[in-house]
Amino acid sequence: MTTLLKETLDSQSIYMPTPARIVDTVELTDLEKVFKLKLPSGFELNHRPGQFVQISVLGIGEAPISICSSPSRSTGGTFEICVRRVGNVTNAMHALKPGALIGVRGPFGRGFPIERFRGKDILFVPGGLGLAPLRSLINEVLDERGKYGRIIILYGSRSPKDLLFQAELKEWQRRADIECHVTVDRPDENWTGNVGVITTLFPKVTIHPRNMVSVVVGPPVMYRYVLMELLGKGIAEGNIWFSFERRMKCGVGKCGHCQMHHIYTCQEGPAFSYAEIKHLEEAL
Amino acid sequence: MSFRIMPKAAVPDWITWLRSRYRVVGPRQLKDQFVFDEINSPDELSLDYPTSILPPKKYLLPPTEELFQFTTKGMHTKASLEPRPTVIMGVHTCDMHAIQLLDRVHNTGYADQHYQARRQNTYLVSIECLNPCTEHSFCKDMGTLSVPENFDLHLTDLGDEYGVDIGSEKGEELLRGFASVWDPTEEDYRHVNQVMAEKWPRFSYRFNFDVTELPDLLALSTKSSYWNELGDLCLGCGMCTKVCPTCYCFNVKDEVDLSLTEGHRVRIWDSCQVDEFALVAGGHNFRSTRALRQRHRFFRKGKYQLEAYGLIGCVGCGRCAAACLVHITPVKTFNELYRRHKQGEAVEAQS
Amino acid sequence: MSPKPTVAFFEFTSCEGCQLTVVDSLQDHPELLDAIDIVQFREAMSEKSDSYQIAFIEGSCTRPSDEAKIRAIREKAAIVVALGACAHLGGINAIRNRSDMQEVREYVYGDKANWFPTYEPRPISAIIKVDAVLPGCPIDRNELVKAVTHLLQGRMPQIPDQPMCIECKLKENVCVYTQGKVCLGPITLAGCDAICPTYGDGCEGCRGTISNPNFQSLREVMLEHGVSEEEIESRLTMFMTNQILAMAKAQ
Amino acid sequence: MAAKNLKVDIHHITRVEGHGNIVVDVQNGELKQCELTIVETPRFFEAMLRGRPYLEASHITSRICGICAVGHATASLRATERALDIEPTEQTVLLRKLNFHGEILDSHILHAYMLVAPDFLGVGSVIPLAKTAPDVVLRALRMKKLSGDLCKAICGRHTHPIALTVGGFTHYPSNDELVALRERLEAMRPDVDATVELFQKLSMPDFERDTEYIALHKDEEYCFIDGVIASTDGGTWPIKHYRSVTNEQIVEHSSAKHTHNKRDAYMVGALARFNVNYNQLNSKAKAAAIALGIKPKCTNPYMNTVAQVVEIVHCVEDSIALIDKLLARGIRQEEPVPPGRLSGEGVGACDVPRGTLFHNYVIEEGKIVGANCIIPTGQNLANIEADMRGLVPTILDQPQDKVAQALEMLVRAYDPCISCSAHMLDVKFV
Ligand SMILES: Cc1cc2nc3c(=O)[nH]c(=O)nc-3n(C[C@H](O)[C@H](O)[C@H](O)COP(=O)(O)OP(=O)(O)OC[C@H]3O[C@@H](n4cnc5c(N)ncnc54)[C@H](O)[C@@H]3O)c2cc1C
Ligand code: SF4
Ligand code: SF4
Ligand code: SF4
Repeated sequence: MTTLLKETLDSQSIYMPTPARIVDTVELTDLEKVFKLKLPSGFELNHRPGQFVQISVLGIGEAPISICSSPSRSTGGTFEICVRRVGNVTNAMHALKPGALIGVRGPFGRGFPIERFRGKDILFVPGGLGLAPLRSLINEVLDERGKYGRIIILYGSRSPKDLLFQAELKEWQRRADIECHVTVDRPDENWTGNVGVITTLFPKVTIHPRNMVSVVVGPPVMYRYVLMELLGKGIAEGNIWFSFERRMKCGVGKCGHCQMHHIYTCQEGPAFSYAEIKHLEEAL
Repeated sequence: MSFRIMPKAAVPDWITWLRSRYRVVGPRQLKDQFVFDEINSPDELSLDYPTSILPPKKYLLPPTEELFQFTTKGMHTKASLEPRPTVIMGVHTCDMHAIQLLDRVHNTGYADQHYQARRQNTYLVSIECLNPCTEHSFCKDMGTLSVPENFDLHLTDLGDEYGVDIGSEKGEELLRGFASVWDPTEEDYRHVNQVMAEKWPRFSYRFNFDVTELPDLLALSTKSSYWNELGDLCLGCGMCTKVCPTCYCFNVKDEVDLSLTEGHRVRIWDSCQVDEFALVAGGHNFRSTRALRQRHRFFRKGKYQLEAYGLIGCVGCGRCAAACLVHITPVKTFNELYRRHKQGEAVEAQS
Repeated sequence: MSPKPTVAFFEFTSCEGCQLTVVDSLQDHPELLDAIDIVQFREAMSEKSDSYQIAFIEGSCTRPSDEAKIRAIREKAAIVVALGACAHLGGINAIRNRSDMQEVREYVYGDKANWFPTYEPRPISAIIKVDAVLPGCPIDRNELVKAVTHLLQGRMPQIPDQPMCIECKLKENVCVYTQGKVCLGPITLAGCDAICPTYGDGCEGCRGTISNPNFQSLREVMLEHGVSEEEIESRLTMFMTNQILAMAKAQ
Repeated sequence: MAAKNLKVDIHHITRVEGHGNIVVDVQNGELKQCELTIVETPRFFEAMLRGRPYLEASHITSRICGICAVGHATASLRATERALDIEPTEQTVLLRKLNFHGEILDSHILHAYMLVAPDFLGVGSVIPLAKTAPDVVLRALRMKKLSGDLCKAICGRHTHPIALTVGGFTHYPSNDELVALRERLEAMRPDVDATVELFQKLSMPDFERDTEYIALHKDEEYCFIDGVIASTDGGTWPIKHYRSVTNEQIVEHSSAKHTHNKRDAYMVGALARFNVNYNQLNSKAKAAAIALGIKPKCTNPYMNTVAQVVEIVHCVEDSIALIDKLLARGIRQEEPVPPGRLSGEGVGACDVPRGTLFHNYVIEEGKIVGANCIIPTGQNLANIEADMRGLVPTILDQPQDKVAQALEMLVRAYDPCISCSAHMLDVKFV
């Protein structure tokens, strides 16, 4: 088995994608779709939660997309991505049907240091599409549930119809070994849950800061507020993790777009602990 | 490696001889400036040129470079990796330092095969600068006034002849079989020493501090109000980054034919000075003001590249200073930051 | 392949040079005719159909009676593209907006000043929503072909938000400021391959500005190069009159 | 003639530049109304020039018309140069002529092949021709491309030239470019021959009406730039006396003015040039004229297109001769000639594809204070209407759609450029 990254590196050009086949698509919302992709036979993705791939629609372009399936569930060369339709490449992807080919490079980035989370309580704070990369990590943790302490998920979304992965969400809410709370900014008539920004969920859970790791992924505006909440609870700076979105053209630390000061987000990130970036004005 | 002598009168023949084997590019005149361009006949070559509009970098990282060709149906791809063997004549020492940095960048981490392929097929014939090339250059400050060891051949103007340092096997190849070069005499060596000794004092230092202090100076200037002043002044035209021998950021684009069946993916020089450089879908711009973009540019030149690759990101060629219509220059910027820093220290000391 | 998109061309007040450029682009790309189905193009053909998906509109709107026609096009077309500076900015026609309209009319028609129902030339976007723009006076052929390709791919043509100087430097032109000429390159949207500086003349700004032009700093540059305030105004109001007037009004 | 009622109302004539309507009203066999209405919005160019630096005039006025942009720019430059006492160099004169040929070729090929030929080949435009006669269309595109490239090499682009400036050029073609163009022009000869053959085969409607033909004239060459104004009715006038020839008049039904000289109307354009300047055509062009069955003085307005084909032959050959002259001298990077004074009045005239064009400027301290432009199609309007009045009675027996088509073809034969003719200005000079 060759890992895709090795294939990417060994190919004549690191910028040349490998064709993967769309084996299934699931429409989650008006804007978001999950694509299940299969690499050519003999390849494995071998990714870590938090890593991303560069997805190509030839003739249109390329976009960085997080892998949303967990390594433990991505075998036989298949994996999943969840794509929000916002522009050229992502629109073109949404128009593709199962059976179509799509280009993949990667996986890139360093992902979350999951081994450092072992034995600890984990507080996941996904906002909106941030659940996509976090789903990879959450499922990886759940598949080895015994190795971790408490699992808390605080998920915020614009409205009930924007909630992603609703089946899994229900399952998490049902399970006794997970504390899962959901909030929406704008409820509809059927919504009985919490209403308000994501920080309104914090009072619902008690936190033991000494043994707690928190992983936060969402839109840029959310980070500052959640961060204040977490620091206020006494969680160590090195135990607060983010994933950063930046413009990325190459994924391999050359094109310059994703730089936050001297740091190439695509190489050293997109996952960073607060301790690593707190002095970087361009980060938060 | 070895050292030879070539009479200037033999240069035209040498160029013709080289042209029968390689693509030969070098400085040639365009109106009252110079550009690196293909040399079609020896008289087009001006080895004695001040500076060029774009650096010779353009042969290693072309402004638009095809990465691969593709078909949209069936996703057949073919990497574009067959550069023509090219001799670049007359590269100044600052640009040689820049190429050294580009080599590091493209060989560190994920190696960039496109750069590597071009680099391996490129023969660098550098030339010793005996006089400051323009009023804008500051190579002496940046330590780029002498050639780094990446040349294949290095020329030194000795009046009627060139001293030719052979720096590599590839350099040997450029002379192999060409008759009009000979071994130097004692006299030639003395001549070289004399030329080098006379050259040094002609260049002056233009920084008010030592370049080794630059990274620290920048680190202390992150919040300087000077960036806002630059931001007000800067046109955001991006010329400074286009002409810089050490800039290498790029954008990627797909181009397809009208039948939407075949196309290619290209990369194009990009500029951190334009608005959309750090813009992401959803409209968030992570470096949204000209002030922040100017700061980023100068930090890359004076600090980031040094920390990441061990080589400073500015080679003192002065091209950006010449191009900038509002006179934003590295020398002025760094000296001003230094002045303000000193002033700040003085104020602190007083209080 | 899906059936060819139907395309119609319309013109309002203009010199029809952009439409001519469309015809010219056939010289290098005859396959354009295979890619799209042109159903209306008065300047070049008599056949005409009123059912079209993509409408290219050339020219600025210069009289109230044009507005209804423009709205009718919007209702029929799924995509409306403004073709050229007149449609995009008001173009050269808008120069007269610097003077009082009544005064211009009187200068031209004397006592018959109110005969012709013209008003201040304005871009098409002042009347209807425009989905995309092909800037320039005239438009750039390569950009047209690229735009058609993008439309065929089902995406909107986008003009990169970059200033002209970038293209100009890539062509290694000698900056015209060093030759004592004026240039709007630092604030003008690139895409024409810096054709004016390439042919020795400064950019006149026919493509409109980048999203955040630094007018103030450019004025200083021009003053420094000995350009008088009057000449600066003149240059800035060749194609950008409406924008300059709007800025003056906002202040 | 049978008493007959007929109404033709053609809204927006197609395959012409700009908007014009044809209105014909015949009641009981009597022609009540016969008009070509110009419905283009006035463009106010003369008003827009007021107060602008003289260097901008040619760039602004080239925007009067996208098809004869080089013509407008050249006439504008000549007006400015005469006002400011600038004598362009010989090289400038040669390059401008060559540039002008590029535009004449581009425009004539467009008109003959893409706008007129479809009428004779029974199609509505060049687009179906691409399927039925691809060789003809590809030939037209090939020839047009070369004409465009000729302009491009000299002034940057045909539609809205760049390098043309007061006193000279801001950019020069290289010797290599000229050599390459010369080779391509030579290689274009078979296409030119094929064009002559094609138009030999198309039979033009039979309609004669004698009128006055006016064009610029020089004894030593087939004139497009400068010269004197000459008429087939006899007489020449210096360019600066253009007003005594054009006699502009306001007519009610049209936003463009009408003109007349010795008779009620006169014609300008390729046919007028052919009639006035036949002797100055080069030998190849004369041979083509014989082959095409046209000789001076030709009074069939439909033959204007044929005269254009003769000019295509002339211009291709003359372009080669001009390039030879330029190459023999070698291209020099000259700075434009500076003005001798900053105030004055001047008239510039060119014979652009559609006929004689005049620009007249008054400049004070480097700024334009008064301007007047007289456009060929404006001069032709009265003559077109006179032709229509002559034509309609001869074809009244035909069905209405045939009458309409004949009228539309007549108007099209003039290659009218309606957007530029709508200029409307009561000229005021200070
Ligand atoms: C590490 C990382 C992980 C991501 N994961 C996901 C994910 O799981 N699901 C998802 O839907 N989206 C994800 N995104 C965002 C996604 O990459 C952008 O929405 C996408 O690039 C937009 O491309 P487009 O062509 O559809 O949009 P357009 O608006 O057409 O893009 C315009 C241009 O901007 C560039 N651009 C805009 N935004 C971005 C961006 N954020 N990053 C890079 N280039 C950008 C595009 O490449 C394009 O050239 C991720 C981004 C990053 C950096
Ligand atoms: S920053 Fe300026 S001086 Fe330094 S290498 Fe780049 S262009 Fe030359
Ligand atoms: S060249 Fe000068 S004005 Fe232009 S982006 Fe660079 S610093 Fe700004
Ligand atoms: S000529 Fe104009 S576009 Fe070119 S570099 Fe100078 S200012 Fe910029």
